Amino acid sequence: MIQLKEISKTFYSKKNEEVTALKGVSLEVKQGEIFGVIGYSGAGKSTLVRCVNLLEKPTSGDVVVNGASLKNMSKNELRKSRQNIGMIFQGFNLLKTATVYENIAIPLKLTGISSKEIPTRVEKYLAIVGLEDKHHVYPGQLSGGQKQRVAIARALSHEPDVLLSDEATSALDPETTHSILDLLLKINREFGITILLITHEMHVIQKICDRVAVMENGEVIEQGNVIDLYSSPKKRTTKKFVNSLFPNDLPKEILEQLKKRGPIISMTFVGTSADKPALSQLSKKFDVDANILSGNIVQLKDKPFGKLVAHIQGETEETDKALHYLKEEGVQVDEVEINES
Amino acid sequence: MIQLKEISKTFYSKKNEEVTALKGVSLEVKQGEIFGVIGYSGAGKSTLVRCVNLLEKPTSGDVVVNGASLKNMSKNELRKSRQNIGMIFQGFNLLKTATVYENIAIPLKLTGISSKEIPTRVEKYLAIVGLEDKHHVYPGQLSGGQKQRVAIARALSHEPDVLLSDEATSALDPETTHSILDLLLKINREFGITILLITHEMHVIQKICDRVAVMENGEVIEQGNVIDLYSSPKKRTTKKFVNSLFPNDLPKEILEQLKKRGPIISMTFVGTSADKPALSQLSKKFDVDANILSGNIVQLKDKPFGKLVAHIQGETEETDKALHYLKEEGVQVDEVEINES
Amino acid sequence: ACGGNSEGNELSEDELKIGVTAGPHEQILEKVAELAEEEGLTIDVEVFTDYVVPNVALAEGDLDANSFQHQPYLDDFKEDRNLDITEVATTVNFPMGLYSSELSDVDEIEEGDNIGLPNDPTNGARALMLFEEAGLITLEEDIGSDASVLDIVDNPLDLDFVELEASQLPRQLDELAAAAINTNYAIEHGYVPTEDSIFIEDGDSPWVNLIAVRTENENDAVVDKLISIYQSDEIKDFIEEEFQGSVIASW
Amino acid sequence: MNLNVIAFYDRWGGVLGEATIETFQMVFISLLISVLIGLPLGVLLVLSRPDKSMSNPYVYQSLNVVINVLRSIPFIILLFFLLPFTKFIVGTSIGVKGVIVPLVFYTAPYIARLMESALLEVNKGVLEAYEAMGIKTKDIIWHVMVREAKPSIILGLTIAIIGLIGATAMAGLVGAGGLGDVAYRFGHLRYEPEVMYVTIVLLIILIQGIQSIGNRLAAKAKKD
Amino acid sequence: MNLNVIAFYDRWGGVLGEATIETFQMVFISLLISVLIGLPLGVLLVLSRPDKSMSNPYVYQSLNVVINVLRSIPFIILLFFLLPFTKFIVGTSIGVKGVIVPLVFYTAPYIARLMESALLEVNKGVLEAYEAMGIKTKDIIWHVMVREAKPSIILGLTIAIIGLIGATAMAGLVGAGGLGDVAYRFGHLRYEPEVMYVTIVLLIILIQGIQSIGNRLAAKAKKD
Ligand SMILES: Nc1ncnc2c1ncn2[C@@H]1O[C@H](COP(=O)(O)OP(=O)(O)OP(=O)(O)O)[C@@H](O)[C@H]1O
Ligand SMILES: Nc1ncnc2c1ncn2[C@@H]1O[C@H](COP(=O)(O)OP(=O)(O)OP(=O)(O)O)[C@@H](O)[C@H]1O
Ligand SMILES: [Mg+2]
Ligand SMILES: [Mg+2]
Repeated sequence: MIQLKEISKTFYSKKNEEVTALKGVSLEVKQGEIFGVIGYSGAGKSTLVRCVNLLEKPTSGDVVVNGASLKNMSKNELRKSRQNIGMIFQGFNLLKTATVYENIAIPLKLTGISSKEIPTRVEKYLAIVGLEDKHHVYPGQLSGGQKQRVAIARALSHEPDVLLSDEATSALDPETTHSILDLLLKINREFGITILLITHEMHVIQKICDRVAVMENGEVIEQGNVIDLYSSPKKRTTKKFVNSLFPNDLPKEILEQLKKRGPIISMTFVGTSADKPALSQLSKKFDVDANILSGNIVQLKDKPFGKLVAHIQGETEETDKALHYLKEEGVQVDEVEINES
Repeated sequence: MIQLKEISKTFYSKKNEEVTALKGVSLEVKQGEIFGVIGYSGAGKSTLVRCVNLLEKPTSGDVVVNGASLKNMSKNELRKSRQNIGMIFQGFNLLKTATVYENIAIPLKLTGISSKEIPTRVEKYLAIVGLEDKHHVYPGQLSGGQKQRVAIARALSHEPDVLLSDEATSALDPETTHSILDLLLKINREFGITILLITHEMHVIQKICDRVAVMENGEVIEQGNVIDLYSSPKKRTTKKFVNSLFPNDLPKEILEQLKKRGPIISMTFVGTSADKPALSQLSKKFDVDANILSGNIVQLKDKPFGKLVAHIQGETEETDKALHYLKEEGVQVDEVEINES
Repeated sequence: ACGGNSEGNELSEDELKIGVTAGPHEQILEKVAELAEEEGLTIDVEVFTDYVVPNVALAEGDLDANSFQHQPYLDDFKEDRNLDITEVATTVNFPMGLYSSELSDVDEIEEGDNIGLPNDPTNGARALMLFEEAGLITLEEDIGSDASVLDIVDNPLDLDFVELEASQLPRQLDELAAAAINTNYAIEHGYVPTEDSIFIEDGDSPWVNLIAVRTENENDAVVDKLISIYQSDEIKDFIEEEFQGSVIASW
Repeated sequence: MNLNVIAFYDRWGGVLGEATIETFQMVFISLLISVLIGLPLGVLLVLSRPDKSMSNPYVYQSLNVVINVLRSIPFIILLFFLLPFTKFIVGTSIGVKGVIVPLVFYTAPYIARLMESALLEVNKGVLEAYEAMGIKTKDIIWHVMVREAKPSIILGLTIAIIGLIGATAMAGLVGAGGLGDVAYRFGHLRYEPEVMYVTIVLLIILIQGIQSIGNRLAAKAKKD
Repeated sequence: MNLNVIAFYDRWGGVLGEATIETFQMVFISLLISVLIGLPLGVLLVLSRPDKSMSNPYVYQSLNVVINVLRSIPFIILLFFLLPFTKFIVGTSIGVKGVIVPLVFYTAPYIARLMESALLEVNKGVLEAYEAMGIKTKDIIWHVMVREAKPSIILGLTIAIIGLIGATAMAGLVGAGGLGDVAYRFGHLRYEPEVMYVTIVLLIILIQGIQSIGNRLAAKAKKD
C-alpha cells in the first residue's frame, strides 16, 4: 500500500548548514496493516511520515502509495491521492477562528462531501472522540488533549484509505488513548484502512500494531513483526524501547543479596507458553522456590507476551535442573546481570 | 510549600457561556515533595497548575507558596516570587527568533544571573537534555520532542525552589523521558526542590511521585500516597488509571475455558510481599498449579508494587486452601470477574 | 450637466459648468450664479485648487468656461499644450504688493535676506516681475509670465527666495524680510495695501484675470449672457463690499 | 451662542452636508474597487512567492515591482500623472468621478500589500493540514487563509480607509470637493476658522467611527 | 539625445539634487523623531489595553483617541493647522525645519498603531512563559515582544517611510521643497514633463530601495 524507496531528506539552513533527517529509508506498509514507527526524539519520524504524502519533498527516493508514484504525479492527481490519505499531525493545526464543529465540517465540505451528510458525520466523529458537548467552542478554549481529539476527529471523518498518525495520542490520558486506539483497530478491521503510526509509547505499538520499525538518526535500524521485535530485539535502541516496558530497576544491593542464594533469571515467553504452568511446576518438580521479582505480561495485538524476572532459590544442582526444564518448556531464559547505574 | 485553598476558576466566553474548570480545589504540596496530578483530558489540570503562579487568576480561593499568599502580593513581590517558581508548559513557548542557546540564556540574563555564569549554565542544562549539538539552531528547525527539551532546560536552568511541570514529558520517547525524570528526582533529592507535576502517564507518577491527586471535572476526587492509591484506588477513575498499568484483557473465551478448571485470581502485593515466594510455595504446599496469565510488577519510587492475574488449577478444596494461604501471607486476593467488552 | 460639450456644438442656453479656483474667483462666481439663476441660467461652479486642471478640463469639454487666470498665464498655457481656448472677457485684478513686518522701504532689504513669494506659477512669475520692477533682480529677457526662480540671471543682493503657499505668506511674514503678497490675502490679515506695502504694482498691470471658453464657443449667445451678468453693477458692488479694495473689478 | 449655531448652520450646513456626501462617495466607491483589485493581487503575491506552492518568480517579481512603483508616487503626483488615463477610463477627469481612478491606483496596491502581510501570518501548520487533505488551493485561500487572517485584514482595511480619507483631502485639486477640501478652501484659504474646526471635527468623528467599527469587527473575528 | 541629457542636467541637475537632499533630510529627521515617539506609544497602547497586565483604561482610551484624532486630519490640513505650534517649537514654520513638526505629527501616530498591531501578534504563550519566570515587564517588552515582532515592525516601518515620502510631496506648500514638490511645481504646474518623469523615477528608485532593504531585513529577522 505504502512503499517508501530509499527516501533521503536533507534540510539546508541559511548558513549552509545541513541536517540530514532521513538517510535512505525504505519501508513497506501492506494493505490493511497497522505499521508502527518508534524512535528517539529527533530520529526523523515526523519527517518520514511527512514524506509519505509529500508535504515534505524527499531529497531523493520515491514514494508509492496504492501502486502510484506520488513524485511523478501532476498537482491535481496528487491532490486527489491525498484525499485518500488522512493525516493526524503532531501539532493540532486547527483553525483558530472556527468552532470545533466547523473545524471538522469545513474540510468535509471542501472535499466534496454532500452537505446533507456533513452534520451526521461531524456528530459521529465528535461523539467518538468524546467531545459532543464542545460543538460551539473555539480551539482557544480547549485543553491540549481536547485539541488533539478534534484533530483526530477531523482526520477520521474523511474515512480515508490510508491514515498517517504522528503521535496522535501522546497528549491524551490512558483512557482516551485506549478508546482512540480501539477505534483505530476497529476501522482497520472493518474497513481495511491501512495505518502508519508514529509513536514513542510502546504500549501503543503493542496494542494495535502488526509490524514496527525502529528509527535512529534518520535510519530504520530494525523492523519486523511486533512479537519478533519484542521477543528478540537486536539493536541496542530496540532493546531499550522493549525494556522500557519491563522495568527492571531493583536496587542493586537487593539483587546482590539474592544472587548469593540462587540465580536471578529473566524468562521471556510468547503466546501459549504463558498459559503453561511452567513456573508453577518448577517448585513442584525441583527443590527450588521461584520468587517473581518484577515483570510484565502484556497483551500484544493477538497474543500475550511476557517477561518475568525471578529469583530461583535452592541448591545449585537443583536450580540448574530447573532452568534446564524451563528451557525445554519453550521459555527463553537469561541470567540477569547486575548493571551499574 | 504550595497550598491551594478552595480554588475555583470559571471561564466566561463571549456569549455568556460559562465553563467552570475548577470547582473548589484544595491541595497541599509539602516542601521537598514530588506531587503528581493525573486526570482525563479536560479535567482542569493545566488550569490548576496555572493558578499556582497566578498566570490564571482564580475566580475564588487562595494560593499560598512558601508561606506567602500570592493573591495579596504587589506586582513586584509577585514577580520576585515567580522567579523561584519554575514552570514547564504543555506548549513549548519558545522565542521563534532566538536560537536554542539564546532561548535559555535570555531569561537567565533577565533574571539577573551574572553574564559570566550564563554560558556554563546553558551548556550544563543543554547537555542534560541531550541537545549539545543544537546550540545555534532555531526552534523552527527542531522536532517536537527537541522543542520540549529546550523548554525543560529553560525551566531547570533557573534552579528554582518550586517546579511546576505540565506534561513536560508527554512528547518524549521513553529513554528521554526516563533521563528527564531521573534528573527531576535528582534535583529533588539533592536540592530539595518541590515539584508539582501534571501528567497522564501513570509510569511517570510511579517513577517519581510521592503523592498523587486524581482530578475529574474540575475536582480532586482522590489523593494520597502513590502506594495507597495504587493498591486501593477508591474512585472509578482512579481504578481506571491504575488498571491501565495492568492490562487485563485476555480474550473472554479463554477466561471462561480456564474458569472451569479453577478460579482466576488477581493478587496485589505491595513492597516486601513481592519478595516472599508465596506463589512458588503454593504448588509445593497444595495440589494446585498456579499459572500466571498476566500481570505487572512495577517499581514505585521506593518499593515494588505488583498485580498478577493467575489461574489456580486444582480440586476446589485444594484451591480454597491455597487462596487462604495466600491471604495469610499478606497478599490481597480478588477473584477476577469476566467482564463483557 | 455639461451642456453640449461634443465637437463643434454650441453651449446649452440654460446651463453652464464653470471652473474656478478656490478663493475670490469662487466667491464672485457664486454670486454670479445667484444672479444668473434669476435669469434662467443655471451655473454649476466647479471649484479647483489646482491651476492646470481647469484649463485642461475646459479644453476637453468637461467644463464650459473657466475663470481663474490672467492673460500671461493663459498665453503660456495655450502655447505649451496647444489648447484651443480663448479669453472672452476680463474679470478682476488682485494687485500684488511687497510687504514686510520690519522694513518700511525696498532699499532696506539687505544682502542675503529671505524673500517670500507664492509657489504657484501664476502668482510666482508675477512676484518675480514685481521684484524686477523694484530693482531687486534681473530676469532672463522675454521670459515673461513663464518666469520661475530658475530664470533669475542677476541677483545682486544674493537674496534667498522662499516659495510658499500664496495664502500662507501673510502668516509667515514674520519669518521673512519681505514677501510678495496678493492684496486679498494681505487685507485678510489687516494690512492696508496702499499704506503697508513697501512696493506695489501699478494699477494698470497686465495681470487682469479672464473668463476663457473653447474657441468654438467664443460667440455663443450664452457666453455673452454670462459676461453681461458678470460685468454688472451688482457684481461690482459685491466685489467692493466683500473684498474692500483688495480685488479690483476691471469694468 | 444658540443663534450663532443656527447662523453657522444656515451658512455652512449645505456645503458641509454636500462635502460629507462627496467624501463618502469617494471613499466608498474607490474602496470597493480597490478591494476588488487589491485582495486578489495580495493573494497572488502570497501564492507566487518563492517558497510557496504556486511559486512563480516572474509573476511575483513583476507584481512586486508594479506595486512598489505605484506606491512610490505621492498621491498628489499620481492624481495629475493619471489625468489622461482617468479621462480615458471614466470619460472625465474632474469631480468625484475624476478622482476615483487615482484613488484606486493609490489604494489598491496598498491593500494588496496589507493583504499579503496578513495572509503570510497564517499558521503554516494549518495550511499544511489542509494541503494534506487534498483540498484545492483556491479553497485553501478562501476557507483557510482569508478566514484565519480576517482580523488582520479588517485592521489593515481600516488603516487603508483612513489613508484614503487623507488622500481625498487632495481631491479638491481636481474639483471633487469633500470634507478635506472644505477645510482647506474655506478654513484656510478664506480664513473661516470655524469651518475648519467643524470640518476637522466631522473628519475625526468619521474616522473614529471607522476605527471603532474596524476594531470591533476584528475583535469579533478573532477567537483565540 | 546626448546633448539633450546634458542640457537637461544643466538646467535641472541643481534643482533635483537639492530636492533629493531635502527629501532625505525631511524623511530621515522626521522618521527618527517619529520612531522615538511612536514606538513607546505603541508599547504603551499594548500594555494598557483592557486585557493586558498593566491594563489602564484611562491611559489606553485617551491615547487611542489622540492617535485617532491625529490620524483623522489629512496631512495638508495638519500642515497649516500646526503652523503656530511649529513656529513655537522649532522657531520657524518654513523650509525643511518647518515641515518636520507636521510630518512627525503625521507619522508618529501611524507608527504607534503599526507597532501596536505588530506587538499584538506576538504569541501569548511566550509572553506568559516569561511572565511566569518573574521577568520585568520592561524586559519582556524589549527582549520578547519587540524581538519577536521585529519582522512585522520592520515591514511596518517600511510602509511608514513610504507614506512619509508621500507626505513630503506636500512639503512644498511651506517651502520645504523635496522631490515631490519639484514634480508638482515644475512638472505639473509649469508643464515640464521631463522633470516630472525624472523626479518620479528618482522617487521610485528611492522607494524601491527602501522596500528592498525592509524586506531583506524582515526576512533576516524572521527565523521560522
Ligand atoms: N480560556 C478558556 N476559555 C474557556 N474554557 C477553557 C479555557 N481554558 C480551558 N477551558 C476549559 O476548561 C477545562 C479544563 O481545561 P484544562 O486545560 O485545565 O484541561 P487539562 O486537564 O489540562 O486537559 P489536558 O490533559 O487535555 O491538557 C476544559 O474543558 C477546557 O475546555
Ligand atoms: N525544517 C527543518 N530544518 C532543519 N532541520 C530540521 C527541520 N525539521 C526537522 N529537522 C531536524 O531533523 C531531525 C528529525 O526531525 P523530526 O521532526 O523528523 O524528528 P522526530 O523523530 O519526529 O522527533 P520527535 O519525536 O521529537 O517529534 C531533527 O534533528 C530536526 O532537528
Ligand atoms: Mg515528531
Ligand atoms: Mg492540559
